[in-house]
Amino acid sequence: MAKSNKPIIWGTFAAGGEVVSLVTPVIILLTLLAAYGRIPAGLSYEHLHAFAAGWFGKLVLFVVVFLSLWSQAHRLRITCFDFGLRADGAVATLFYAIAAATSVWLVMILAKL
Amino acid sequence: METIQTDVAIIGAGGAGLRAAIALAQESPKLRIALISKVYPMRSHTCAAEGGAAGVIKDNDSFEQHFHDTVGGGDWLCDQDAVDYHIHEAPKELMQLEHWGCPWNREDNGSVAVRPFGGMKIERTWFAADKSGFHILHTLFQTSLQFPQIQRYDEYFATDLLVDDGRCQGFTAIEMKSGSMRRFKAGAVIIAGGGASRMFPFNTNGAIKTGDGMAMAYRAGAPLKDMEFVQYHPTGLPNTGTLLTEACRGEGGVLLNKDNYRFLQDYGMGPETPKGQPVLKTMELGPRDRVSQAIWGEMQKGRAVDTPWGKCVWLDLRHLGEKKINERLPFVRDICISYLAMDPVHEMIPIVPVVHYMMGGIHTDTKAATSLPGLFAAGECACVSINGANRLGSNSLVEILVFGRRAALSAAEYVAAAKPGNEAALVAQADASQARIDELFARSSGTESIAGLRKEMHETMGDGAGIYRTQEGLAKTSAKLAELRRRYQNIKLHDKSRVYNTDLLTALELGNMLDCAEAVAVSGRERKESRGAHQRLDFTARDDDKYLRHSMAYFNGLEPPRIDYRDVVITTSPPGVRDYSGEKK
Amino acid sequence: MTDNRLAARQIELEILRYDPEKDQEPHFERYSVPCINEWCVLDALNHLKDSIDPTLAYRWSCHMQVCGSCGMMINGEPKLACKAMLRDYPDAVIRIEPLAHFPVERDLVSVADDFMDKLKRVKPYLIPGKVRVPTEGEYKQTPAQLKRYRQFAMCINCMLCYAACPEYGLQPKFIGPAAISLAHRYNQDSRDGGRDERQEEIATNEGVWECTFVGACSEVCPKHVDPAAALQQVKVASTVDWYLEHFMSWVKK
Amino acid sequence: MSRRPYVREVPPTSWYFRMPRYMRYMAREVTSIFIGIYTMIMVFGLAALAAGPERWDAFLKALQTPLSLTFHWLALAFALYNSFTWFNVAPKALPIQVGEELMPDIVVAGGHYVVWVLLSLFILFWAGVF
Ligand SMILES: Cc1cc2nc3c(=O)[nH]c(=O)nc-3n(C[C@H](O)[C@H](O)[C@H](O)COP(=O)(O)OP(=O)(O)OC[C@H]3O[C@@H](n4cnc5c(N)ncnc54)[C@H](O)[C@@H]3O)c2cc1C
Ligand code: SF4
Ligand code: F3S
Ligand code: FES
Repeated sequence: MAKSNKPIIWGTFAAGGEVVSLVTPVIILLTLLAAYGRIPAGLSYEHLHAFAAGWFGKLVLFVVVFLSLWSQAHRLRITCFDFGLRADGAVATLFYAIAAATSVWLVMILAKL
Repeated sequence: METIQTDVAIIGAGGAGLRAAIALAQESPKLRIALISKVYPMRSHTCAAEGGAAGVIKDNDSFEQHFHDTVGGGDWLCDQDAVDYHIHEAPKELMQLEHWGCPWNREDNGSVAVRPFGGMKIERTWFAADKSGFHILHTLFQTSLQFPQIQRYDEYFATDLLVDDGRCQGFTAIEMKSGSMRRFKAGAVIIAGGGASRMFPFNTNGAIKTGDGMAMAYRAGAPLKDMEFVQYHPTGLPNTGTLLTEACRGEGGVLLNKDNYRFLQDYGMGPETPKGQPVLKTMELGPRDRVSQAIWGEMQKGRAVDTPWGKCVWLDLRHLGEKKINERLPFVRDICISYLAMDPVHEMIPIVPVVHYMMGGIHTDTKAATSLPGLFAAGECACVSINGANRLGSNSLVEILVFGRRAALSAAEYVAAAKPGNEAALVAQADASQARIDELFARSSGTESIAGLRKEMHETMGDGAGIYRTQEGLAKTSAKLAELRRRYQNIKLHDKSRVYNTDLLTALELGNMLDCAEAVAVSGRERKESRGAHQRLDFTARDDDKYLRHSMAYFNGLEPPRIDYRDVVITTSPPGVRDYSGEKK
Repeated sequence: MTDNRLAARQIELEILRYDPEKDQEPHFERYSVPCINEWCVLDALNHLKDSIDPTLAYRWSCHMQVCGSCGMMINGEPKLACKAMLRDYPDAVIRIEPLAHFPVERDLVSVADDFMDKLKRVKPYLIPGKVRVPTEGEYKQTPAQLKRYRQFAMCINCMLCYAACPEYGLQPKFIGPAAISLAHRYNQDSRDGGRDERQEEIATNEGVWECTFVGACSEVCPKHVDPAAALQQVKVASTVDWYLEHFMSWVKK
Repeated sequence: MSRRPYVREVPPTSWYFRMPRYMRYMAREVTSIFIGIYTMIMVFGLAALAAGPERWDAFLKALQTPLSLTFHWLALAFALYNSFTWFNVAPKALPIQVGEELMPDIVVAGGHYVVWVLLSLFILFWAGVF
């Protein structure tokens, strides 16, 4: 039996897991504030755009979103398996393809900012 | 019946059996090895040993000291040539285990650490926390997995040896999962079947320790030696018999009677040592037989503690403190909490002496050969006479290694010269063995229950063959056992399914225990002296003139065994006085 | 000594019975067994076998939580029967089944072949890094180095973790918690140099990658081996390996 | 003499009802659905940001629908659950040994909580909530 190639995704899963655990709750909290119309100063267009346009902002956004994408894709794959969807190959292809496509899109967005 | 052909077959995959198998695989790589065990190897009772294994390695120690501790501890009933071999091989074997990965405790500089043990003048016990036997067994088992020559037959129950032409040439065994019998045809057979303490009502042994190996050899004509010497361990839990390791006392635990008095000083093991600072070979670190006998003495004098489980004395660990107990004796704490619902950090532990170890067993010479050609034996089932009348704690985990390997070397040598056997005669014997089992299944007239007979055996062994014995008690027990062995011929099997039939296996085990038990009682009845673990109220002194000899019990069908004697081998240490009174001397 | 400990109790044992020579499939049977509160479940079974039904088959030996024979499902949880104390089961009925996820040989006896094969596959023995012969003395190993693997060496092979791990139940090819933990035990040993060989078995899809970190294995382990931790550590190390091998092969060469 | 080991199949779609601990595990698994969707929302948000102020405002508006509110509350709950389970098990993957002793799990897990609180406060501060 050959060694597995799963580490390539698992690496992003583990790193993503750490990042997501640390920052996602607070980002969702901010989104909720915005959703209630109490948009904090930092989320105004000017502020956020200025942040996202800088190289540091781009880097942070890329790392957070990219890792989150891949780690959730990987976890969704396992979740499907655990719920009894046994077409693991197809499921994996689907989620990883979405993650890959979104990653490309993300890069394009960041490039435009 | 299917036949399994092999060069060397080993019955028993505990410490001794596994060590033998590895030695064969490494040192005679061409041989085929069959390793048979009624439980998966790592379930063998070696896993229960807690304290450790003795071997000289530190600079302050010497072979002479290990030799003298062992021979004196055995009340001079040891064969000194065997002891000599044992102590010299001991450090090599323990070092070999280290090289196989055994997680021995270490000193800060990375070398192996040793701890003190009862009856030893110098600390020389290698240990792996309070799980030494467990780690030894798993290290051996896991190491054995790398040798393809070792063919394992797990959960096979050996029933009878096959002997023709005066030589042992194999045995029959039941494959437990199917219930079918197999014939193992082997150039040589090594028995490493472990002890037999389950014949007593109250013991530290696992359910598998029913003396099957001893009984098989005994029935095939090999004598059982020194069977009257049964070791009581001083500190067992009064309800389950679970052992609390000697390391409890090695680490500084003390024994108290109901007046909170350290009574060992009244039994020649004083003077009292400061609490928590044990002194070797003194007080709580006296040998097992003496300490157990002292506890019995307190009970007789009415100074024991009454508990719901009967008379006990206290083992007090409280002064060691929670940290030390967790560090050094974590398992002891777990066991007390589980089985007594009490925590030794805060409460004293009630303890009683429990049957622990059989010094006696299949007679072997220093090469682990029995008196039946082609049959070798090692481990607790064998009696190579390094333990004499009382085993020192931490000698037997070494014995299983040293003599496990020794048996392998002898067997390999023997196989090289073995002649082919008479096939027809062996097949006929195997068929007879099968017929015996089939008859049990077919029998509808049986009236005796297995559990019932076992209970009666337990009662009579406890009554007549306990810590202190008398002529009358031993005679009564011998007679009772003869009766039970006759009644055993009429037992009834309830379970008639062949698959994993534990009813059948317990029946066979009971038969084996009864055979061994009778050897214990009759050998004891004939030994009219007190020595080591064999203490008689009617003959309180040691009698070297008459009994500085090994007793040899020969199987005699349904009749009681014939007892014979054999001289003890004495090389350098003439019989002396066993002194455990600190530095008083 | 306070003593409701010794209180007598009547307990209903509901036991899964299966005799392949008679039964098409397993069924429950109920026994009323007189017990003592300070007993463990194994004591109750032994009493049942001795005085009520001698045909019941189950494994046990040490009665001290170390041989690993007596694993069974007790009220749905994988437990050692000799560690499951009756006082912790206040209900009148206790339900006992053979270990989950293993085929039933008979009654409470499960088929352990699969575990034994897997154990052997992961090479759980010392493959020395620098070979030394015993006459040269011991490999030096400091207490700190000992500590790095000792916990993983405590496994008694009781297979409770396999009965708890749902991924093993769903995918029986999974090498499983105990075997991988034992491989890890040797990988972590300062004397060992066999990690590469073991990785061939455990860094595979059937190996550690079948584990989704459910963590049930560690919750049921009676010896605090914490197999879940071992498996995560193996995953981290295998991932580092993979990245080194594929993206930074020059590091090694 | 007939062995006939009986195999009890594990029901592939309902096994997790068997034990509470399996339900807890599945709850952790389910968090990935919410966090996954939320990640996509983030990407859409960024796209809106890149597309200019009107699109950004439209995005913020879209967040105010009841469906979005419900989702975000749920997402927050699941994300918290995810974070806590992650922190609690994090020590297992990377044991840290100081001298002889292994760092107790509680220290490593506790460290995670501390970092999490500080980081969250920092982000809130940065976003101008205080
Ligand atoms: C609780 C306890 C603590 C101990 N502590 C120490 C200690 O600290 N230091 C020390 O030196 N000693 C100690 N001892 C003693 C020591 O552990 C044993 O004497 C030793 O382990 C025996 O090993 P063995 O290989 O001979 O037998 P075992 O390990 O008992 O193995 C016997 C083997 O024979 C097999 N077998 C038996 N009958 C059959 C059959 N009919 N068919 C097939 N196979 C069969 C079994 O399956 C098993 O594999 C302790 C003993 C106990 C009980
Ligand atoms: S890891 Fe724990 S539960 Fe699993 S087999 Fe080992 S001791 Fe048993
Ligand atoms: S329960 Fe199973 S999935 Fe992994 S963490 Fe334990 S092996
Ligand atoms: S009987 Fe040995 S672990 Fe329970």
